[in-house]
Amino acid sequence: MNAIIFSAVWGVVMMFSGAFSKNKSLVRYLAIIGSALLLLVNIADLTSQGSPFFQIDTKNMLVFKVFGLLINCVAFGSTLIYFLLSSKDIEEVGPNSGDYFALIFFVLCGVSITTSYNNLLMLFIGIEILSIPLYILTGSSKRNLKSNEAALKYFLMGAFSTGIMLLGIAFLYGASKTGSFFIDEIGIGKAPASPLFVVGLLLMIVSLSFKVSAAPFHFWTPDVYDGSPTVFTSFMATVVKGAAFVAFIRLFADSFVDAQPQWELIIAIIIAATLFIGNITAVFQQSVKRMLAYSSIAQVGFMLFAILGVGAKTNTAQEGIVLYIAAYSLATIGIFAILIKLKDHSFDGFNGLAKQQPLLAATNTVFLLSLAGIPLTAGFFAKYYMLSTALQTGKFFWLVIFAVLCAAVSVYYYFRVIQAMYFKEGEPQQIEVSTGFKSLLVIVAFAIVVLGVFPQLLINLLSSILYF
Amino acid sequence: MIPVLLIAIPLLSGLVGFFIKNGDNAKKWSLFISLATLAVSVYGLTLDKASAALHFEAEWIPSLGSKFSVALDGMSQILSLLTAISFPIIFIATYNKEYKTPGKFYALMLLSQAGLIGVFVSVDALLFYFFWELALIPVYFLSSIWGGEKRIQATFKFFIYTFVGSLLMLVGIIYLYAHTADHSFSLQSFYKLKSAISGKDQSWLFWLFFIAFAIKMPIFPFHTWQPDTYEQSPTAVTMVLSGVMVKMGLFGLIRWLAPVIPGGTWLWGDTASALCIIGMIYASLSAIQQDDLKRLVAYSSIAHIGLMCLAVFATTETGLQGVMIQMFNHGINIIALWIVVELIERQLGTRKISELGGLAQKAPSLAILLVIVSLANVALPLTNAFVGEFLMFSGIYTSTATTYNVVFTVTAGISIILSAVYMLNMIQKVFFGNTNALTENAKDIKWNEKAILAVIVIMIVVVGVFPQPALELTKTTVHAILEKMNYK
Amino acid sequence: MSTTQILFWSLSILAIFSAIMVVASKNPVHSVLWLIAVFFAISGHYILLNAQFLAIVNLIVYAGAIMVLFLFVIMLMNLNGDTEPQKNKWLKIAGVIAGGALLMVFVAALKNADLKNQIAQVNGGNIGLISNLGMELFHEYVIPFEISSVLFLSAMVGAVVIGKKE
Amino acid sequence: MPINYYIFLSVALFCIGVAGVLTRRNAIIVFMCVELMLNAVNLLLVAFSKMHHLALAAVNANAGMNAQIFVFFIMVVAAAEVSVGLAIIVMMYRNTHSVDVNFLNRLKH
Amino acid sequence: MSKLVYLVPLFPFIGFLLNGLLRKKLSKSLISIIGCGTVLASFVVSLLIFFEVKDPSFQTVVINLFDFINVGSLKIPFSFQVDQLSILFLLIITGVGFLIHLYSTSYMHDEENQHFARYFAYLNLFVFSMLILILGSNYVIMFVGWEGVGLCSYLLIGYWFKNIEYGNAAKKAFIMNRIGDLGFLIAVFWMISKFGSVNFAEVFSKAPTTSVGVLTGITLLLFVGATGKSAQIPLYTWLPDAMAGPTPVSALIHAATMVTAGIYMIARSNIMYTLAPTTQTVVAIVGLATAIFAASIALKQNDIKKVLAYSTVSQLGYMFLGLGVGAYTGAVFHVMTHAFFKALLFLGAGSVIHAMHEQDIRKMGGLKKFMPITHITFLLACLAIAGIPPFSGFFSKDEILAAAYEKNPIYYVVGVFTALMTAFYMFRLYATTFLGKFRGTSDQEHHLHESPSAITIPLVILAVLAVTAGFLGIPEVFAKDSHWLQHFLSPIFEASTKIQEVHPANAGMELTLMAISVGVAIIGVIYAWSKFSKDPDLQDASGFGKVLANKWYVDELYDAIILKPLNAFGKFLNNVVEKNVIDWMVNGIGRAVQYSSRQIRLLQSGQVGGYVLLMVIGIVILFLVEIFIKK
Repeated sequence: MNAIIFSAVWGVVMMFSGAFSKNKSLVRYLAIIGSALLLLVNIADLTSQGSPFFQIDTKNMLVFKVFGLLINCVAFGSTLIYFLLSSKDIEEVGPNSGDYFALIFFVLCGVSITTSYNNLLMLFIGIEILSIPLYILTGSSKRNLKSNEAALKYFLMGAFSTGIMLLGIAFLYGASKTGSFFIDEIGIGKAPASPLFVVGLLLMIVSLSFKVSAAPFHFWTPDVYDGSPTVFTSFMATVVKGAAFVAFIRLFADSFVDAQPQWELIIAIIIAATLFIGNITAVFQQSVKRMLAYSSIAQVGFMLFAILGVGAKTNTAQEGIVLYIAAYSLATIGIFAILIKLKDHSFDGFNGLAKQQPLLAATNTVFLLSLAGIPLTAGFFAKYYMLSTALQTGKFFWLVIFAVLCAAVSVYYYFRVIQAMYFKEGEPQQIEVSTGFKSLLVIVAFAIVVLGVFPQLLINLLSSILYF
Repeated sequence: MIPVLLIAIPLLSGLVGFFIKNGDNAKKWSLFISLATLAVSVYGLTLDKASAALHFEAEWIPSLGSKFSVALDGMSQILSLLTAISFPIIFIATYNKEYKTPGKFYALMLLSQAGLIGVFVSVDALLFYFFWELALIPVYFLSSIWGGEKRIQATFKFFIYTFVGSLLMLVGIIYLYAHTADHSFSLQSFYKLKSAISGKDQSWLFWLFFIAFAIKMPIFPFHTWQPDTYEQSPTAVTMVLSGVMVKMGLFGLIRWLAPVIPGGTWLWGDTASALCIIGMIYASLSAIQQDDLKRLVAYSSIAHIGLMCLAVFATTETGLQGVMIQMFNHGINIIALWIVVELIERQLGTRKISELGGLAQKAPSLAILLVIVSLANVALPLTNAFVGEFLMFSGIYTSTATTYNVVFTVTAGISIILSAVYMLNMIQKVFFGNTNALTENAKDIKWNEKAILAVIVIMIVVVGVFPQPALELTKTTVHAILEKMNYK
Repeated sequence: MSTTQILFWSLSILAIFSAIMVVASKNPVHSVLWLIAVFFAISGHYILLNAQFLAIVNLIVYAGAIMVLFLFVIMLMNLNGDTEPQKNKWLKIAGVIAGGALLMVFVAALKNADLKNQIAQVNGGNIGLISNLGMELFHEYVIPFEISSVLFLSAMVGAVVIGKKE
Repeated sequence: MPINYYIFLSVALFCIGVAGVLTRRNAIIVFMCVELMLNAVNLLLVAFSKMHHLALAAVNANAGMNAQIFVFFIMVVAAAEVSVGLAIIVMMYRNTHSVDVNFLNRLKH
Repeated sequence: MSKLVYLVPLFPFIGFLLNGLLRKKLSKSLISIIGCGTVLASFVVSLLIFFEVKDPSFQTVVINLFDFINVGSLKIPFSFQVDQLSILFLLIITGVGFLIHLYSTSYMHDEENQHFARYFAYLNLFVFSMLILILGSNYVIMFVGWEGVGLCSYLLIGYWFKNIEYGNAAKKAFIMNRIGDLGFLIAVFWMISKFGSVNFAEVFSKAPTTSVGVLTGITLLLFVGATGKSAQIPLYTWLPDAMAGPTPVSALIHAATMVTAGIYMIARSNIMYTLAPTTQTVVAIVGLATAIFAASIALKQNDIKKVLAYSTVSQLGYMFLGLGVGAYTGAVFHVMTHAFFKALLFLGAGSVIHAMHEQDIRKMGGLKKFMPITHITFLLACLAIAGIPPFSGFFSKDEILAAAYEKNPIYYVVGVFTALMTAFYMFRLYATTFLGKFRGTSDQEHHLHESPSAITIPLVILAVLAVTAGFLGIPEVFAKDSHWLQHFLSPIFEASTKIQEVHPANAGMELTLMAISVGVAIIGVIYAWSKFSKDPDLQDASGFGKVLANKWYVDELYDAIILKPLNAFGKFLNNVVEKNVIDWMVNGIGRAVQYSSRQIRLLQSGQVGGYVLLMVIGIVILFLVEIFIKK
């Protein structure tokens, strides 16, 4: 609860700071402080175990379990790093930097709701709070037609998917025995599923797939990621996606786990389609930004394995998804931070970067390797967990093989960037980066490597908290 | 502690190496480090097999049941010795070559050495997988940065190829892990699995692993990355690739596939063997056609590796012993061949056989050393390769694991003849005959090159005449593996 | 056929017809008007279901506020004529077919539902009355109610960010 | 009324909305069709609410009320969405003098 | 003394190392001393051992040097075996080898210093390998020497490496040998799997209890090895080409020693052959066929060394005939006599070549007066090979022919016909070279002279041996128990003779046969003498002669049916299969990914309507899956 309240309040603070202070860096520092505080209060929530600062009877609408709070930590931590790396670039999007920060904090509020909802109503509101500021952020570069286009597309399709989600919720409600929206009551247990339930389930899958951009409901992603100001793409592709994913997995783990036979094939098909489309389409992209959009789709394909694994006795699915989101977010934020600094967002823009900015190139390489799931990076363990989860179900072996083949394809496009940086000669670009920026990148890269070599550090943390 | 040192010395000093700007210092540093590693490795040989210093285990990822667990048994010792010997040889042989950003070059070389040794000593599947990739990535960068004209495509093909393989292997490893009784990645737990896995599962598990290893070795038809990569990589890297790295595939086959999934191995042994044999003949015939020295050696390597793989599937003691010793021999011999190729290319700027000729007049020492190395390559008696090939063939012939043992021996034997054809062709066209405009001004090799080749030649002959110590070294390993392979 | 049934059917037909007209009208203004008709029909259904509060809110919020906003925007943009360029005919047909297919699969999925004895109570029950709903809303649903404020805040900020002249 | 009727009515309205989204190019109309979909859902929810109320009233006098509250929230959210949506549409109109959803077509492939 | 047998190969090996490593530092005389001295030392040691072995009470001695390969139950020691057979070969090799070394010091004197050293190093290495082959007490050590001599043969044929043709000849020799070696190796593997051992003692003791089928297989495979090394059909073509090497090399390797390795090996394994009659028949027929075939080719050759080469092939065929009919002693006997007279012939030819710098006999003639010693020794050798009594060839050849008659009279008839041809072509060679008028250039005539003593001394010694060696095996017909060699070798062939008693023909029959063969040989000699001594036919051969002159076009045949198709197949693999199939498929996956990438991204049409449409279709499909496919 701390996080929800704090983020909403801080959003208002940012709103006013933007309105009253002409000093842009003040706003920026406020935002950074805010995100740091947000992380702190969330950790306080996490460690205090049920005795948050604010004693509010949520009427069971929100339940703060460690899993959700952990994801919050990941999200807020990512946001902090994101602010540290890219907050200057946020300012440059438009004149209303305070508002942008405010919107981001509102999004974070939505994030904390989607990670702890216990009622479909809260899921709905959480997702909306998550989405509506994003429509704005997508369109925040007002003179930029691409940004306009992205915002419009995002908005229309988002609204459409909201409709689908609501229909799904309605059917689930209709199917529930007690007429309830609480997620522990809408499940049908092991009972045979009624058609109403099945329809509701499918519609929920569709709409949540849309939110996490799983194929074939991913179409908005490339365009929106591409059209948005790059700095917001970074945020959307990481924090928001992670939150949406958590909403997805929580719903399935808490409500539908017993009905797994009803949906596992559907999820498997979605995974296959997502992996296929995400990876294959990324191959031909000329713009790194757009490639990353497709790659984020591909990554979702892997994350979805966690959903398949919710039925397994062990908690690898949850453990894995935290690790995955952390690894993925760190790497993606890092890459975007570097990408923003480049004028040219095509692959050629990276040519010869290793000569000019060896440090940027090296850290970028670590990020890319992590995304590709190469061992010694956190990304490897992320993927490892997902594969492991899927294999533990004992089914869908074909899907696992397919996934690793797709992972091999992913190497193709990630390594194109590495090739450009290291093996090709390029025009020297004027890239100005501060030492702070560099050192932060190094820290992030180092964290990825450390997690890749000693995942136990994080796993210990996870397991000590998750299985209290 | 020895295995840890073997990994840690090159790993840490490799990381240090990134910061050495001066090329000469980098060279000296890496040469020193590689010699230190060699010393440790040799020291390990002198220890008793049961010695505690040869084993090390530490917690790594307890929640996954994975430990940092490394050990040196006979096979690991012989292969880590090969790795430890190869690197100083490579560094000395290419000492006169200048690289751009040498610090990084040598640092990456040392990293790949660490990865290779790690592969050979780890007895934990996850750790094994880690080192498997750690060995690959530096090599990818080495080849792509310092390689030939078409390096980017060629090495990328190589990378993707091997990456696909290793991912498939990863799936297999996870699957096995999920079925272990104690949820552990340790080799011992894997060994206990065989009855827990149904025949059907063993069947496809076999292919998951085998494809990974087959790509690395490489086995027909997964070999097409190899000639291109060898051709495009800087020769020092090619030496690593062909001398040591291909052994990773064989090693994996012997340690992680055959004894762990004996049912699958038994079921598909004949099919895999057939692939090996096709590959041997195929590669030998292709080698005859090559005009580029590097490609010729590359194809010859495919043929030789095919034989080793074939011998593994024979499941006989002689065969497996042959493979053990031959892994070492092949590494030494092929590195020597590469050194010769490198010397020729550096001096004359070409690797085209058709452009060379008459070098024996200008570089008699080189010619003599090359002839000896080539003879080892065609497994002439009293060279090291003869021992290996003799044992392997004998093992294949006496194999009871297959009913086609005679057919296998005879068809594989044809490659012995063909190997003589292409090696002699090469010797003749490059060294004999009259000089031409290009080779007119060739000079004989420098003392360090001569010395290093001489060292190799001495190793070739010594192992060829006194193979018994090496065979003793791997004896217990071979017994243990055979016992697990013949599970019935 | 009881009065309820007659009402139900006529309201349903009105709703569907108006809905089709929303989609089919060339003139955006007509679409808006037809949509308002749909809302009225739906409000009628609400009343039939004795959900009086929602019926009124539907009319006030939707038909009253939101639709006026739409109309306002349309007028502002001067789109009241038939300004929509001809969309690709095939795409249109595909759209209709896809919509129909969606309906078909819904029906297919639901047709086996054993809902014979599941009756929606009409003309009775007082859960839809404002007093009861109010109690519930500010009792059980106070959290979402409060949190909706964040939604509105962000929508407001958003509208400002988007709408503000630079 | 049997709940089936309401289900099919709502689904039909929903699908008409979907068809509208698919066939129209005017962004505002598209958006209106989305609103139509939402209303179909609202109707369904209310119907279900009354269904559950009838079935469970004996146990819980307030059974089914939650769905009506839900509908209320949907309206609230829809209102917020409309404000943002229309703002975006207006912004686009200001830049391109068009509300055709296909007019802006730079982001593709 | 026999314990010191390891010294025998050790000396030449030391010589090899010294000459090889110090080739730039040593003077020619020092090189000669090292080269010859080491072989002489070996000869002396062999001789000492011989006197020990000669003792009737001598038992076979096996000296274990060290464990070569010891894997599981397979134990292969590096060990030497001293017995009658091996010591006989030791003497021949070191003895003839020493003479040829001596000869070489003069013959090769014009070479550059380091190449001179290289030559002697190779020659010493050859002697070393040959000694290993002979001494090895198991098939693997034998194989070590077996391949070693092949290697030396390769090195020496290609000694003048600037000449590509020579290089090709060397390569051909090595590869042909390798083909045979594969057969040998497989036989060894078969032995390992059947007997669990490759030691002679164990193999031979287990052989009688083994099925005939297995023995037939093993012996046939061993024989394949022998056809490669001893130049029998179908692997004989390398030997004539091997004449590219220096002539002393031809004498040593390609006439006297290495090519007889096959004979040695079969003689060594006699028990297995005796137990496998099918193989024996095959050996006999192949030997006979080779004998007559090679002889027919020799009729029309004009290169002095080529004639001798084909004659060698033909004589080797004789030896195999002997082995095939169970006359092991005869075969070994012929090896010995052949070593003497064929080495002599080659050295004589070398002497001629040394003087003439020419190898075509059509450009020689009348050398008798210029080179008397060469002439006389050459004539003696010709008489010996032609089988004129009492020269050595007569005895050994006759022993084989007699045994062949016992086995099958047809063998005898063909053998005698071959003898006729042998006599004819040898005297054609002799007459064309030494008789008549000199046909060379005046410049050549001017320089003609008898060779120096380093060349003539070996000639004379060998001539003495060629003339007298036959008396080591005087047939029973002439004197009871006079066949010393048979007596000496009897322990080796004891087991075989027990099984396959060679029935001595009755004395009258045997004398008749001898008379026939001698008569035929004399006819051949006289006919050749009369035809070529005055006015030899110098025209290029035509008609059938042309076929013979072109060696029955066998090389061309091999080229057409083996080499060309193999090469074409290799090209096909390399250019078509590799590029257009495998690589195409691998790259095809990449291309398919790229292609589908290009196609699939078109789904991303950029139009919201399209996206929603696809989403709806997706929903519909998922529903259909859920409704119809699941369950």
